[in-house]
Amino acid sequence: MSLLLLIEQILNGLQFGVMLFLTAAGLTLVFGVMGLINLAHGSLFMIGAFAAAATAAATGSFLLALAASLAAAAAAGALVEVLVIRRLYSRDHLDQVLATFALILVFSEGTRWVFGSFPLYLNIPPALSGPVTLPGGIEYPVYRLTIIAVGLMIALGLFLLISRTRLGVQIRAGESDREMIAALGIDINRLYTVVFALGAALAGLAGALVGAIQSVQVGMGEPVLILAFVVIVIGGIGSIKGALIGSILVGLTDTLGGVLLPETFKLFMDPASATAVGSALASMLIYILMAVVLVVKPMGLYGARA
Amino acid sequence: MSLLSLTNVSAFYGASQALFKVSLRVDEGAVVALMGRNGMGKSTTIKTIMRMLPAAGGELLFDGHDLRRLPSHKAARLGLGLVPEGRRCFPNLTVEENLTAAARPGHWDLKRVAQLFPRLEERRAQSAASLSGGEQQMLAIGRALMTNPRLLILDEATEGLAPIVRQEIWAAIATLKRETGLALLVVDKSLRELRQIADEAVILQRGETVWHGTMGTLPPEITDRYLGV
Amino acid sequence: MTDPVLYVRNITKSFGALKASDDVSLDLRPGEIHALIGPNGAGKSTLIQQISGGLQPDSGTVHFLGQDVTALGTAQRARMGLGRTFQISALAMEDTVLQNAMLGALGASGRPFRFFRPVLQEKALRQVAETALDRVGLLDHAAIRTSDLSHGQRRQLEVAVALTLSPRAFIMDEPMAGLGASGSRRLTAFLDELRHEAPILLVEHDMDAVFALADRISVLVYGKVIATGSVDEIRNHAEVRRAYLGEDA
Amino acid sequence: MTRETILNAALGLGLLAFPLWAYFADEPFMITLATRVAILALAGVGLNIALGLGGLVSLGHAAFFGIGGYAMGILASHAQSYSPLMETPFLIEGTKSMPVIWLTAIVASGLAALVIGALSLRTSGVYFIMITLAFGQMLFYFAISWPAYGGEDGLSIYVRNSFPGLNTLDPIQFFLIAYVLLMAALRFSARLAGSPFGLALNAARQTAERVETVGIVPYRLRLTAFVLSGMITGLAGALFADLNRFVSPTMFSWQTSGEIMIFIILGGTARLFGPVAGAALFITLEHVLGGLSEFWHIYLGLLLLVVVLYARGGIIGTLAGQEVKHD
Amino acid sequence: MNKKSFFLAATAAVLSAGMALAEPVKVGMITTLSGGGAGLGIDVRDGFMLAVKQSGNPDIEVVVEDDQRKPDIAVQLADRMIQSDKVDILTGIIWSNLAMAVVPSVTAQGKFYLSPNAGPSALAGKGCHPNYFNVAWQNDNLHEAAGAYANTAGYKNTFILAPNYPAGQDALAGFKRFYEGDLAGEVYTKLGQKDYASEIAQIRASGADSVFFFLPGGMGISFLKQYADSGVDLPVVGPAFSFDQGILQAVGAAALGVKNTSQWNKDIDNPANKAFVEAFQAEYGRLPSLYASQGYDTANLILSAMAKADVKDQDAFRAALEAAEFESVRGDFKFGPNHHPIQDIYVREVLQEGDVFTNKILGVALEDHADAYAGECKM
Repeated sequence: MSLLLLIEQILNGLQFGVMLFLTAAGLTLVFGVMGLINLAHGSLFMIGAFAAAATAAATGSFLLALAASLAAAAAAGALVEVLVIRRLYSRDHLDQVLATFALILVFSEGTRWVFGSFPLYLNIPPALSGPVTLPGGIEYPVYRLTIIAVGLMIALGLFLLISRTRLGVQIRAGESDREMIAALGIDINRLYTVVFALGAALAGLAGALVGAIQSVQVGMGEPVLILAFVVIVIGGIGSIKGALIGSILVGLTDTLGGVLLPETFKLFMDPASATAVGSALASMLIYILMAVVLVVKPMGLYGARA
Repeated sequence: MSLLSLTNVSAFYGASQALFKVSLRVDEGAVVALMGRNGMGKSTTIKTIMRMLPAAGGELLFDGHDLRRLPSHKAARLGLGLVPEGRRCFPNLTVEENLTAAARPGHWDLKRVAQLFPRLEERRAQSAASLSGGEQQMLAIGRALMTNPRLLILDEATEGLAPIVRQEIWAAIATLKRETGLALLVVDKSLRELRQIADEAVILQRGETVWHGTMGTLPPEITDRYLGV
Repeated sequence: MTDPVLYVRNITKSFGALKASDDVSLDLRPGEIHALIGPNGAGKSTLIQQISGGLQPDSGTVHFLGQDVTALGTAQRARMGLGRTFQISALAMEDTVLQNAMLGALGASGRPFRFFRPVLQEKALRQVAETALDRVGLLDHAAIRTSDLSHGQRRQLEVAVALTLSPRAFIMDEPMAGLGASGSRRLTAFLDELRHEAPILLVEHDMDAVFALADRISVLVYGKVIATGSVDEIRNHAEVRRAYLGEDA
Repeated sequence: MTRETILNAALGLGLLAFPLWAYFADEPFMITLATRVAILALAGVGLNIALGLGGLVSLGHAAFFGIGGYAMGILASHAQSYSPLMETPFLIEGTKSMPVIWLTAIVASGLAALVIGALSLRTSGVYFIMITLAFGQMLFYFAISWPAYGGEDGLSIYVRNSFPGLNTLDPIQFFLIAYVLLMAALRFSARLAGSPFGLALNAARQTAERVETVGIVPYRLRLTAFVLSGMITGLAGALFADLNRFVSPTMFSWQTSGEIMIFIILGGTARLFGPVAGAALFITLEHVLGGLSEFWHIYLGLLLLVVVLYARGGIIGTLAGQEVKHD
Repeated sequence: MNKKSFFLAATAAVLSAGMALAEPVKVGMITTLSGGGAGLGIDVRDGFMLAVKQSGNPDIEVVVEDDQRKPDIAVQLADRMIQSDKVDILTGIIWSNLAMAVVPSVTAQGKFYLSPNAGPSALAGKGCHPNYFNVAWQNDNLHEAAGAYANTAGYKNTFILAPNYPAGQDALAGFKRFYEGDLAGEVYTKLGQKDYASEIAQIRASGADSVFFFLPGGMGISFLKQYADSGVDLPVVGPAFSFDQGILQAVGAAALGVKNTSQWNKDIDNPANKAFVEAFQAEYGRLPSLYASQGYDTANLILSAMAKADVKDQDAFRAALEAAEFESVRGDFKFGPNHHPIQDIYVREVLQEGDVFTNKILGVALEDHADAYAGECKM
């Protein structure tokens, strides 16, 4: 394989990782701050994509579509937090798993009820479509570069929000000692709703961004959800930094594994079975990565607590 | 009217009763010492006041408001500032972040806290986890002051500190009393220091108020019986 | 003088910058109650953890029954005969009092991997458990769910579970904490007897109990043992008084 | 007798009476439905040993369910095509005999549980949930892309496997096999909870520190529980494959793990008959709601929410009171 | 149990002599109506029900149930329909893996199964059965046609990709069976994969002159969008699945100009098809899809057999099905010896008509094409 192709694949892995980060960031925030396992996080991703597709169809504006994805997912997140999630913080993980699993059913079929059973159309805006030639002669889609940039900007923004703003300070304080932050006069319930809505909005935005280059359809959230869980567990639950590094690790492993493993097997097998075995192994690779990370570091790479 | 008044307050940890009949009053601008040996209910009393633990019975009033009906953050916003036992600084936050996390506008701001504890100013960008015990204690006090409370509650603020650091903390508490007229509820074991600073004392024994009165009238036999080695 | 049952030599343990144990040496001799006192945060719990096996010291050794047990885990030390009670009751709250005591007996029997025979029908285990409950005065409560016990009764059950192990040494972490006056008195009397079965390393805040029971007292401040001696020696030790009352007296 | 004992008896008898009624009323499908309940409940009984008794929240039990299913599928497909499974170093033939298949399923899933458990139990809490999920997903993707046994298409076994002396093609006889195995597993599970091992495991869930200080290593207790749990779920997998005469990678999917867990929570975590009550309710809902609307998942979701939020302790907890049985 | 049964009113005018003899026929339709793949099942159902409605035949009753795309649910529903609803014929399954789970047990229980979509090779070859009929295609057919078309188009170095599962492996095998050029690359993707950046990079680097892919459902949408955006402008060929009516609107302009193979299109010029396309639009307010046409043909096949024989007389009914004397919307339609279609397979091109993306036929890729497995079928 040529060096250029390898670099392009690394870019692809990076882009995939950045996308994962957007979904995983909200999940790890909710997980870290509130100790909640939210299986319905993938549904918020789907809601973002559907809101964007519907808005783009109605207005033709991609920017409005992105805004709609943020708003719809944040609103859905806040609503669900107040109605359901709030009652689950004090419960054990089992109850949380069941309740948020139930929410997946409601969200998925509710979306199908509203939007029908056929995939929706959402495409890249003309300004961002097509490839651009990078130094070294790599042709790379502008939109994917944009995703990498937007994703890294959001990562930076999130990092600044968490590290520099008062809200971020309160979130981190609540993470380490929620009783104490309440005793200092902070309304922890409101803080939690805000955090949940923020996480939902990020997932919704990820859904819209991804929806433009993938299919917008019911059930699109679940595979992403599982990947996001893999990411935050590898990174260490509650750590934004861990989520970023975990995302990029998973993105690179998945992309490069899918390319390199079959190639490697071709060295000592016939091409057809090398492709089959290599791809089979590649599809298991990120789970193997996660298991290895956890066996070596039971709290993930940057995890502080279970 | 008292700023804070507890009348026959009882409280439970799960099924076991920790407070039986605790009564105490703190008037505007007064310094009250809450004393007793370990495990007698001092910290439990503080937790009950701060709504971190539900009160099972009795009356709990702050500035005329019934605290029993309020969640913790609303109680705090009435003007209760807590310096908890074990300090409980947010270890993952810097000194400045600890101070600003829950700050409310008023007399106390970063500048005034820095005047009170110059050492915090030197360490404002350091993480709280890296501070020494004494510095963490100063931070916990500064953090509570930043909420601009009407009553500051200090729970074991000198516990486990080196003598010289204790002196610093006591000096700061004395400054608070002298210069701001802030009401204080102080839990501590150090009788000598309390004698110098407190106006009144309340002594707890197994979850009950067994003695209260002005500090000057606290007789030695009481201190030996309830507090001494 | 006979050899100590348990001793630690030069134990050091740091958490970051904090030295929780600073070159601590301590021994427990046959038949004695050795009290360990000190202000909150002095490093008592950390020391206890290192003795019972929950924490590994950074340096120094722990010896039990003449053997270096520093590298052994909690379960191995327990099987050798180190009985321990916890500061905050660590009991199976959903289970009955008897089941908790049976757990100790089961551990002592060394055969927990049996899957069919109802454990409550095992006469030998049951007898060990009931004897221990009887000794702490809880036999009447054997069928009660542990979460329904009062705080004081839970403390008694803690001691009973330790008894089922027929230990060669006890480590008791604040057994009096939260007990009422009469409870304290009863437990004090009980421990006074118990020392003849196995020596007790007693961590306690209740000074009445400590002074009534201890043959020797060690005072821990900032992870260091600042004094070891008899009750009177400690009572009049200037540094100890300062640490406790903050008085110069 | 406690209320829970009465309720358990009613559930056990009801699960037997319903298909018998269906048999006389000539409603063979109702028998199939009851068989499904019995088998899925069996999978739940397996998971409940790890989850209820041991406090090990495994979101990867589909791994064992699937291994059981493939044990059946692989053995039966080789028997069907008269091609041996393996010729060197020694000959292994396929088989259509249920007892042999069950034994294989139990052993294979037990071994898998030993490996997965040994690695997963190094973690705890949420990390444990996720690492078990990861192992389940590994097997899922492996099964999908492993061409030898059908990949995603799965394996069809045209005729149900045989049990000496019975006609397994007769729905009621096959139901009885599943029912007897379920009752045996419940009996085993009840005995286990009262055994020395059960006492120690149960205590390790509540206070691991205490268990260690009486000289028992919690890790070994948990690993043993995880293996036993995997074995029973594996057996259920073999039966489930036989019920459908078909096995596919869906048996390995995380949704399968989730559903088995839902049976338990719905019925009441750590309740002996919880999985039975949960599986029965879930299958009934699926059957009844499925006919009402194309969007019946919404109703199912809302109903599950109500159960979690308002009926704590599941069905058995709600009907029999919060007290967990001790005997 | 019959909540979703459709009882159709009798209209005396259409009663033929044959029907008067026949007993009512009960059809069980198991198809995917919820979750991600629901669009396909809904189309099959709608096409099927349209034909039933048009026939006005009171003797056909249809029970429809949702399999949720889960094999075990499908098996359970099949058991229920046979055991409780006592259906005579089953149909409706979309996915090969569900068909593999259901069909053998249905035929083993002496019922007819008519596949309106899935056609796994195992059921066409060794696993064929007298009571199993496939009204759509054998899975390889459209891929074979794509291979044949690639030759016609003069492609010499094609890059091929499909998901790593049996239907994907069959697809690549089917393509290669007819394709005569070289392969620039052969890639198996993960099932359910949504990001194809890596594969597209490989395509770009491979020096291929064309691309063949089989990526059903959302995978195809994702691939096409990303491919169109990548700047790789090699010609693309694929089976109809990623370019059909239901999915095309979601792909949008990215699919324009793509050649795809299909046994049906809405512009096939015969009266039955014209009537079908018009009636479907009138009834449901959307253009019919490939799947709808297959559902429609399946129903008409059953209706044609009902007119000739009693379903309880299995041999007669089977012979009536084999004869396939109905007006297929694809024109000529007949069954081969293994009960799979022998039919023309066309090449279509995606184009835009007003706001709507759709296909038009370019020509025939394979004429009277049968599948490769018929020889293995012994019945």
